[in-house]
Amino acid sequence: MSSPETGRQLRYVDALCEAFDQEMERDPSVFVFGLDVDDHKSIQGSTKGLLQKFGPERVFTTPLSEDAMTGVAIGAAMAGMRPIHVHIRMDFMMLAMNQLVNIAAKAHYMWGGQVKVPLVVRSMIGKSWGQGAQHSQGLHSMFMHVPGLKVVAPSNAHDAKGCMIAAIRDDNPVVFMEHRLLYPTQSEVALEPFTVEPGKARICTHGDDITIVGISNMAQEAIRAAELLAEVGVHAEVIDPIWLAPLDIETIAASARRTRRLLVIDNSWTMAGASAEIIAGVMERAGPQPGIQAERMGFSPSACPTSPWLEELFYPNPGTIAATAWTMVRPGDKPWAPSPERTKLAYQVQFKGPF
Amino acid sequence: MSSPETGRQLRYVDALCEAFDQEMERDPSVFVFGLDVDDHKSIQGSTKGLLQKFGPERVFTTPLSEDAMTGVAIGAAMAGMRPIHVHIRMDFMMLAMNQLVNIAAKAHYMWGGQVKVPLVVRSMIGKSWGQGAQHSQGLHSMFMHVPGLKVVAPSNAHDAKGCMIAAIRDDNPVVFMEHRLLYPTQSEVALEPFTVEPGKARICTHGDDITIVGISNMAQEAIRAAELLAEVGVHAEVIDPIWLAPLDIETIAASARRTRRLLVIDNSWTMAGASAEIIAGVMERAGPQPGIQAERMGFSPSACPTSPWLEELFYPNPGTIAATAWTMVRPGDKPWAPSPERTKLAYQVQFKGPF
Amino acid sequence: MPKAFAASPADIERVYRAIKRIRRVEEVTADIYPSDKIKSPVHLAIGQELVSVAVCDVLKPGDVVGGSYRSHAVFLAKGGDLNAMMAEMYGKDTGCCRGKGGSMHIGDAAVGVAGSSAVVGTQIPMMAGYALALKHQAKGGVAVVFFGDGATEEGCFYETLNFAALMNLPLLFVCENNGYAIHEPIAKRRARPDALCAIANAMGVPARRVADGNTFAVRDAAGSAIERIRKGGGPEFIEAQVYRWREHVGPNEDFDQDYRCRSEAEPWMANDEVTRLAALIDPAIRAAIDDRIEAEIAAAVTFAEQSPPPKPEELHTNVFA
Amino acid sequence: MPKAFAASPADIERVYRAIKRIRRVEEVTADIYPSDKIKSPVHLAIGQELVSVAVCDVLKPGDVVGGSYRSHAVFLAKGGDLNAMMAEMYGKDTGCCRGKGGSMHIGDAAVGVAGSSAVVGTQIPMMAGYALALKHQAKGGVAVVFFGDGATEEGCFYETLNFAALMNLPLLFVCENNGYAIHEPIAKRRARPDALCAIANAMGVPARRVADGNTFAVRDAAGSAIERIRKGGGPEFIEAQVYRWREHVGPNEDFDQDYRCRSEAEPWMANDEVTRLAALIDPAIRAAIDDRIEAEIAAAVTFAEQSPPPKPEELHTNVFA
Ligand SMILES: Cc1ncc(C[n+]2csc(CCOP(=O)(O)OP(=O)(O)O)c2C)c(N)n1
Ligand SMILES: Cc1ncc(C[n+]2csc(CCOP(=O)(O)OP(=O)(O)O)c2C)c(N)n1
Ligand SMILES: [Mg+2]
Ligand SMILES: [Mg+2]
Repeated sequence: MSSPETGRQLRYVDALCEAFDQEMERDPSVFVFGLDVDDHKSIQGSTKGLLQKFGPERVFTTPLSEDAMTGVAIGAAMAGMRPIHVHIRMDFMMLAMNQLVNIAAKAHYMWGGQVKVPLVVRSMIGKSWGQGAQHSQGLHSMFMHVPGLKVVAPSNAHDAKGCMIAAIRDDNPVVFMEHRLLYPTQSEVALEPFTVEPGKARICTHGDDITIVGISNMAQEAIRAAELLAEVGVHAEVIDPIWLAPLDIETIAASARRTRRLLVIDNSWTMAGASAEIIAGVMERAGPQPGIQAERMGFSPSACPTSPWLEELFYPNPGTIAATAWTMVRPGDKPWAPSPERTKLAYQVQFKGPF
Repeated sequence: MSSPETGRQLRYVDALCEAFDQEMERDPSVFVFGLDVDDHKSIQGSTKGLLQKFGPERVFTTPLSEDAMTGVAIGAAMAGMRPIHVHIRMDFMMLAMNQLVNIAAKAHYMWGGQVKVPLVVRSMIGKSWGQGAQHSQGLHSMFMHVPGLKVVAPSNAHDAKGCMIAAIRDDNPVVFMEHRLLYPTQSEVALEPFTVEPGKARICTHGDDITIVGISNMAQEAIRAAELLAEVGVHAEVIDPIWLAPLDIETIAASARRTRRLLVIDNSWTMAGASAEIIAGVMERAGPQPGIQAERMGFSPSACPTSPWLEELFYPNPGTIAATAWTMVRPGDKPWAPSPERTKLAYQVQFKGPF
Repeated sequence: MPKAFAASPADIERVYRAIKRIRRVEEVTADIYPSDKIKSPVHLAIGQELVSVAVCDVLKPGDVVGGSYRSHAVFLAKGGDLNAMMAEMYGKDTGCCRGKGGSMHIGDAAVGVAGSSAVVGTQIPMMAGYALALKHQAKGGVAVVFFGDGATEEGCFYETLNFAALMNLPLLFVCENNGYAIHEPIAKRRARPDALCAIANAMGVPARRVADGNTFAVRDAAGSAIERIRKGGGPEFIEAQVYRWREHVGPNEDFDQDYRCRSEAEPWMANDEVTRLAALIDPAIRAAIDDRIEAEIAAAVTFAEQSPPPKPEELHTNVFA
Repeated sequence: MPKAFAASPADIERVYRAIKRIRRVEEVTADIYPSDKIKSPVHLAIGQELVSVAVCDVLKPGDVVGGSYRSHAVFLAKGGDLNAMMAEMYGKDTGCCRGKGGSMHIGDAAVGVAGSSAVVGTQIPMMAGYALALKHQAKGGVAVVFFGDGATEEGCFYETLNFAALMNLPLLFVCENNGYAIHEPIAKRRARPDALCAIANAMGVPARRVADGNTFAVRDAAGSAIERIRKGGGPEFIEAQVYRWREHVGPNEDFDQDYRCRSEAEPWMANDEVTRLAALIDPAIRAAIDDRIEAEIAAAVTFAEQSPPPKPEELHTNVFA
């Protein structure tokens, strides 16, 4: 993770928690609420200690009422507070759509700039261990679609902290998308508060053969794929957009213009999704020349099955990403895929209860 | 409208109503419900006479409870009925997202094929006369994104009837998107029941210079733009996808491969939307050659303002579409736009109360 | 007959002035409407003004109110700027939302009118959010949310009742029950149309119904509720029975339509609070009040008509703060 | 002490068998769980089995039930196929959802078990939809929806109560109130934790609470409710107080965690219906019942273990019907 660091390693989950802690300390208008934020599991540890430190006025659970609680968050934000509303799964945000799309996104505009909605909505994408159709969705593209919402999906601990602080300080509603499998991953994270601001993508690996964009957890999978590809002489430029709205399409377009190959890996379905946006955005900017080859990978176009044999096939992984990139770079050659053993080594530790 | 016709002209709104009438006659498991379907305004006339003919058991209003009513529709569909659930504005479907995304789309899959959800969800896109931020949205791309849902947006009376009959007979949940401004528009519509099936786009005008795809009402605006363009010697191939999911991307890709220019006009925002999908889908299929230039137009990236001076600028119109297409086709020439008077003639009659 | 409430002449004059002013704004709006100068759907409050006036009469400047697309009365009663409201309906740059909101989305943050919302029920949890903030601020501020009978059928209504009670929020729920959601009578939408107060009570929000359309009865109920709320007593609920005189949206009467008949309206019109209160005021004083109202409204119309439209670049401002 | 209900020895044996069978399925599931052969989150019904059994005991085959992610008990009580349920937890092709749903999404349409759903509350309106269809079919069929106390906080719960009452639907609401949503006690989530029945009543759905965890008390309440519903009396609501013995999700106890203590559970464990009913049955008969249960479960485990996984192409089937 390219950033001025202290050498301190922190887990993604702890980086989030540190961001809350520091921002709540700094600004008394920040509060954290949502189902189960104050129980002993504290959202997998991401809100750990906050109740003890800041008290139940600023850290509290709610009834199971996502729709109204979103409205409450919006109203409180308009009234000058800075709520962080937590959903343990992104799937449950479907209950919050009316308030987010019809009020939060539009409040500043339709009320002529009279009010602001400095709101952070946290949610987690679940994966593996039979989480299934209703506990695994990455629904960020729905939010990207709606002007007035910002969307961010940090893929590492450093960005988790920096993006969270930026999101909390932002005067607009920010949909903050976490990934359950990233929680235990570590990276260098500065102790002092810092921000990773909207609108700047990160080039994670440099390469001239192909541009691979990975969203959320897929940024990590893409980096692993790039390692596999490097072993066979293919050099991929992996880009993590970090913020999806606003999206730094220029950085991606510049890379794709150079490599002339663009592979976008989303942590969701491809249809009318973030990966479509990235390809369309690059094509609009690049024009018909130099002739860029574009492809997308993402969830299989189905609900997420629970059976591990099917679930395995549902997601892109370093092996399938590398194989796809290979064929794009060497269309004349015979297809290649990393050996299963080698691929396995590149895999992420899979999640297995507690759920 | 290319189809075997009788010469009978029918308005879009009446074509919809005829579809309900004929299908309810044919199949006693079809019923229509939703806010205000049974009042004297009968959803702008689209459900007119149904109550009288089929009785309150099959045509009934509901409490203002979009979330639960969607669940009711889904359950009834699983139990073997064929509900048509009506929302007078697409914006209000945000209240139905949880049931549609988390249950309707996934039921057949996650319950291993045990149940089907033959459900039609009707909604209307509003436009003009200060409908504003919360009564004007086209949110189809959110539904396109989710496997298991079908999405259709007919742009003329013929397709309205044919798509509605196809949707009612479909064993899957279909999000049926109407446009308020299309209601009074007429086209040839056969009296006998017929279907316009999923997965086949329509080429509305033929041309070699540019492919223009228009979604929902924008198909009509694109046809008007093509007329304006023809007057200055630019020949546009206008394509109406009709069904957005499944999407007939092949027809669009074939056209774009030939014209080498692709302009997609959506009745919504472009970001991570249907227009992005169409460009990405074409680019994936066409490959880096022949080098296709792609652009999108859609709602301005803001909420919809109510002031007519701003609202006018919010939407693409035949004039702005034609001007954009001109620049794509003749990048070397100086920009051109149809004269305001000429453009005005090409305009759709704008809606003005009753609301 | 409504029972008499203790109201001083000053009270009566103030309340009359507020109701009459709203009535006249609505009537003038309806008169202008056919000219197409107002390019916005209008949901008039005629017949229902008394509720906003009665409730806002017991509020303080630091209190905050919020309502639905039918919020002209709430806006004006809480002190919203009339010029800015009229200009908003005209879509002008001087409108309270700079022409971006129209009649359905008026608001005036400076005087505690939160923006109103056209998706039924959405303002209910939003105002609970304001109440939560007011509670944190601990300065005795109260939030009031106005909504129709139809809005009580949305899930968020119940969810908010529970949350408000659980958190002891300084929030007054005010249901303006006009018996209709668009053209659908409440009996077609509710198993127990008369049970709104019972529901609120069961959810833990003390509830009271005012059935007779008397401004001072509503004011009494609101006054004592607000007093308890301000002292930390937690949320309360008032159901005020009213009648909508005009069509759901638009300037006209609609008794010739298929869904209700004039005879239903007549008792309400006969007991019209504008007329009743007017009769309680010295004619000379009343005439002075009325004159001032007319002048104010005429000035607002002129202001709206003469204001410039928004500049094109306004399309892109205020998307993000 | 629970009061005694009129129950024949046959009733007691049948009900005992059903409860014991579910208890043992859950216990065996918990035993297998550490082996990682079950690759699915499991929300066990241990301690709560009696409600499903009592209610399903008064249902007919044409009736339909639906529940949450915690539906093993409902599934088995209504006659769902045990082999298919076990195979589903193993992610096998022979699972009731062909390995696509897992423990949280079991269903068996053939015997009237609608698919269960893991988004809290979603099954409530869905089952009202089944009830609507049953009403149209007019064959006296009844739908029953099972849900937890937490689900009553979702807006769709109230919306469905109103709709069911308004439409006079043949729907029985069964709330299994175990006092917790995950680790949050109801007192942190509801202003009036004891008012669920009052709310249902206010919404127009007659409600009854069974607080003592007695299977036959629940069965009595359900029996008379179902009888009235079948005759067209409209929806009813039963709140059954129960206690969850294991952790919210997973195979273990969790009294060592921070949110509840064993002493709270002890009265419930002391009054365990499995033990209580067992004592009412002739030991030899009971032993025979128990043996059959063990054999059946062992066979189901073997079935699950030996079943093939889904073929890769199954990933793409059933997306569309
Ligand atoms: C969520 C939602 N559903 C439907 C509508 C359409 N609609 C607009 S006003 C209205 C009736 C609301 O009735 P009520 O709350 O009683 O308010 P009133 O108009 O009587 O003041 C409906 C159904 C909407 N705006 N929002
Ligand atoms: C809409 C939604 N919000 C949150 C969750 C997370 N969640 C899963 S189970 C649960 C608790 C539900 O409690 P209750 O309804 O009482 O059922 P119980 O587990 O006690 O049987 C929660 C909050 C969810 N699955 N769905
Ligand atoms: Mg009303
Ligand atoms: Mg519970």
